[in-house]
Amino acid sequence: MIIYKAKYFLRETANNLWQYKTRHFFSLTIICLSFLIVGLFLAISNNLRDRADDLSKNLVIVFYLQKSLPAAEQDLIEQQVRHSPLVADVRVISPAEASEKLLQDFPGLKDILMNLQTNPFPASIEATLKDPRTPYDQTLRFITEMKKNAGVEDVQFNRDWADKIQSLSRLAQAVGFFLGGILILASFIIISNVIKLNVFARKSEIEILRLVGGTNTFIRIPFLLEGISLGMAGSLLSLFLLLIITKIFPVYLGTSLGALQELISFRYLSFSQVISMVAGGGFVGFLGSLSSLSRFLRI
Amino acid sequence: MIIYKAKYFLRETANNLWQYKTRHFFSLTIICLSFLIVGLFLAISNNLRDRADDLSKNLVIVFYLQKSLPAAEQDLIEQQVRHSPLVADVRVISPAEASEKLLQDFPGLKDILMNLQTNPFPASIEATLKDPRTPYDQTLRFITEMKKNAGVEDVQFNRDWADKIQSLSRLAQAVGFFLGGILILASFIIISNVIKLNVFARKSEIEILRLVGGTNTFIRIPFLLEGISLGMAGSLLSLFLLLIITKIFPVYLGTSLGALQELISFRYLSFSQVISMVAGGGFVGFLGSLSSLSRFLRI
Amino acid sequence: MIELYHVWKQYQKPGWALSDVTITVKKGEFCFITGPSGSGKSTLLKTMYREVVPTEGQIIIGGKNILKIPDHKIYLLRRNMGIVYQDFRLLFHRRVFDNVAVALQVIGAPMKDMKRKVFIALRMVNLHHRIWDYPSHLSYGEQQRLAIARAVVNNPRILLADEPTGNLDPKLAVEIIGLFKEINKQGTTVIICTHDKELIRQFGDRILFLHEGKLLRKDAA
Amino acid sequence: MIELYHVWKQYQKPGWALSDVTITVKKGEFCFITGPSGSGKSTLLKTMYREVVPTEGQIIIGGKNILKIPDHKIYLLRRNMGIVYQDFRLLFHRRVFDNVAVALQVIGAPMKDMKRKVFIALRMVNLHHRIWDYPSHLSYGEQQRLAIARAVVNNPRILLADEPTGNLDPKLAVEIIGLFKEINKQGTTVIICTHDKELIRQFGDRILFLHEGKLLRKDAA
Ligand SMILES: Nc1ncnc2c1ncn2[C@@H]1O[C@H](COP(=O)(O)OP(=O)(O)OP(=O)(O)O)[C@@H](O)[C@H]1O
Ligand SMILES: Nc1ncnc2c1ncn2[C@@H]1O[C@H](COP(=O)(O)OP(=O)(O)OP(=O)(O)O)[C@@H](O)[C@H]1O
Ligand SMILES: [Mg+2]
Ligand SMILES: [Mg+2]
Repeated sequence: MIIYKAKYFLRETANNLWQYKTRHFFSLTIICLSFLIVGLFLAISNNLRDRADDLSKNLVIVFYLQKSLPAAEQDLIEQQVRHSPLVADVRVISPAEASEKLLQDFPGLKDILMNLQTNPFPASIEATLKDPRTPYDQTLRFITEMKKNAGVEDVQFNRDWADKIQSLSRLAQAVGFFLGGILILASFIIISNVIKLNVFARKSEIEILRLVGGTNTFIRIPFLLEGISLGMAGSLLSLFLLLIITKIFPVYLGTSLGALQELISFRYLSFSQVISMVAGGGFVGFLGSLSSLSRFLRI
Repeated sequence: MIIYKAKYFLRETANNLWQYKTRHFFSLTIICLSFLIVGLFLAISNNLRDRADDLSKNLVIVFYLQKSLPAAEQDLIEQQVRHSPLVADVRVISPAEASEKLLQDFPGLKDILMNLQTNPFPASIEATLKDPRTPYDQTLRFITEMKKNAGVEDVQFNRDWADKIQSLSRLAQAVGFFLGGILILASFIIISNVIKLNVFARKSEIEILRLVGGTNTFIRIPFLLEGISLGMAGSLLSLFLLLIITKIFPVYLGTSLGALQELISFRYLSFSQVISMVAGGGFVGFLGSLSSLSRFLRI
Repeated sequence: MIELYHVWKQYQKPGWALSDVTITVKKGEFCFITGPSGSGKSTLLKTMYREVVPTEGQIIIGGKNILKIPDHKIYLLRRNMGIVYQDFRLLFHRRVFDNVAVALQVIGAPMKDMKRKVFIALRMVNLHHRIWDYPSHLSYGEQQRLAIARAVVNNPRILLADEPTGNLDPKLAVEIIGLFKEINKQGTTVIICTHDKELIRQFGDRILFLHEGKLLRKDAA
Repeated sequence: MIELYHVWKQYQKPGWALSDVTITVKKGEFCFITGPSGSGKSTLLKTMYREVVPTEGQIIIGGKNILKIPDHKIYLLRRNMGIVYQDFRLLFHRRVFDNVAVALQVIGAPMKDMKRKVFIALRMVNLHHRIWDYPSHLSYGEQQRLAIARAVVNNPRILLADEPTGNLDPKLAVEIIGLFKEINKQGTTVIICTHDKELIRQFGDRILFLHEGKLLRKDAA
């Protein structure tokens, strides 16, 4: 008996889907679009986070040391920096390296520097922060403490950089939550409404089913299956489109982007993200049809 | 008779809109969302273009002059730069200014520069380009010609900057066209489908109207009015939401954004953009319902 | 007024819903069509207002071959007809008033005129007390009467009624056919499909008998 | 089997569709309800399968007060009933077969069993040759017969029929009521609403006469 019913439900769902194909096609388009945009932002935010991580590797505090500081004291300072819980990596830059770096940035200064008898640059220690999101006051406390050391003559910490990265990731998150939330909600509303429309269109049929003795569950299951298939089909389709876009979009924008190309390079979603998109689609579909059913078919 | 009919059509449209209020609410939500996203991108691209224009003001070519060049020759070069059709503005930077600027960027060099007897910096001429979108080869030709001048020792032109600005505006355009196109199309499909659904739901009514002698036009006009009102209401609503977002979003992100805040500062659309959004909504609605009518009610 | 020449109709192979039907109904005639269920009565009526296009044959109404009228001009034919459908075809989302008024709205009648005419038509079928109610709140027989009111509101030149008394009690049925007879006396051509032998016996000026799509007996008035 | 005690029903103020109706129909009875259009026949029938809940009164069917059954258990009541609706209530997007089979599907009958039963029911009303057609392709009388087939396919213990012969020719009408009589002989309780005096005269074991919602005459079998 259960097998006969299961068969009936599947046949019924397929019938429903086929009969209102125009409506389903249209809703599928919109659901797919919504999920596509969610997927796009997921991909963008993935890439932004990667980029932010890349950038955070350059987030450094530079401690300029006193000129002609004894090597022992220099080591001591280096050790102190290295042991701070905030610091991930430490690099010591000799005066020669510093001079070379300046020359790279300002080739025009070459003559001047060559003419000097001694290297005017101090040695410095570059400390890379572990976490770019470290609160600013913690960093500041660390810097103040280091400054107490007589060997440290000056400290440079580019706060702007840290702020920019932090706010970039916050922005990506905010936009993602905002748009994603709206669009998932939209998909939910769409599915709920499509099912509601189908229920409406089948109002007389449903009434007949009730009148010949159909249970509520019996009447509802095909609609639930319909919602779930819509949601899952929509998200699957959007994943497929996303795949195409991540392959084609960079090619379309081509080399003209130069430096920016790297910033918007699209990488595909991770496996777990793909899985949760599909499952999310099914779940949204399930909830959507459930919500429209509970209102229309009294429980 | 025409007045009676006009009254009838308006009543009929209002009836239709009211009767399927759930369906219309849902479609309105989606149309509004589509137009909202179009509006958002319009606003973003407005702001990006402003920003690009701002940045382009900094797009300069620097001509380093020979040290101790006679003032007359320096003037000659300045005039030559000033007369180029590519150049908008020219600024002469004296050696003293150059030294100051370097000190600002590298305070660590203070001691060194102070210890030097003479100012090691050459004078330079900064030429701001008129149009940041000037093709690179034109700029290059200009530079090559200037280099022939014996008084010009070196030329610096940051190509990256120009490229970045150009590609940024190109990116905004591409994204705008892409998303905007998709979403306007989506709105069109939605309206067309909603009207189709309404036509479907009123199939028996339409049949009855035909059977009692209604003309095609008579049957169609209420549906056309319905589509137009949907489209216009959707775009109007989205403009209102956009207004709220442009006021609230920056406050929400608040001061935490630092330098980036400026980059995403939202300005509202221009008056002509507002008008064309509303008109576009009405037009999309008209086309949407027309397309669904021609298929369902044979002409 | 209404002339059918060798009309054939096939919906699906095999079998013919109408086969070789030739009828002439003169202006002002009062005519019954009868026959068993599925014999083609409704189909015959439908060909007259071109809901159904015959497979073969010609139909001339008021001197015009209605099969030659282009689709977008068909409304001109129907504006001269009042039709009672076997399945009523009411606007279930409109009030009783609007259901009758719609026949006047399509020709752009002024509101005041409309109200008066609608009320008169509803009073004829004894439904005027339900004028602002919805059809779904009417009993089945009341719905049938509403369908009749819509058909007569516009003083049509031709009145076609498909089983207009199937859901009415015998007393009311006689009243309704009496009403049709009344309208007929004012010059309207009336054709009624019915199973009701009693009605045919009482009012039957002319009876057309259909059987499996064929016309069996032609009784002249 | 079916007991109604002081049943009142008001849809809209003023006026009562049913006023103080008390009936007892015993198991195996064959019973007609008649009365003019709008007198409450359909309403009375609807209270019996709880499509309409009476404003006042109690209804006991098979020993159970059906007004006390919770909404989600109502299907148990209806599975024992075969109902022919005045407006047929067919599934117009399903074939004739499915329209009959649906009454078996809801109880999860196996396919093979279903096919046999459906065919038998359709043959009873002489529609078996249209089994794979759609209801919209049927004449109005054929649709009515389809509605009858669905009502009887499940061997119901109670059969309620609202104007089941309104669109059938007299010969077929007699056949259908004969069929109901047949089913009745196998123990099914049958209640039929009709306007047809001829049928009542011919088959009327027991006649209930409604007028403006009130029961006028109670004829015992
Ligand atoms: N849903 C409803 N809402 C309001 N009034 C209703 C509703 N259904 C029926 N009525 C009214 O109740 C009265 C009885 O209706 P009912 O359908 O029971 O009559 P009936 O005897 O079946 O008539 P008929 O022979 O015309 O089918 C009628 O006056 C009808 O207009
Ligand atoms: N749309 C259709 N498609 C296919 N067959 C049809 C269609 N309409 C009617 N038929 C068939 O044509 C034949 C005649 O139908 P019609 O409706 O004219 O009969 P009728 O005389 O009006 O019957 P009734 O008294 O039952 O209303 C019937 O066998 C019917 O099944
Ligand atoms: Mg018929
Ligand atoms: Mg009734």
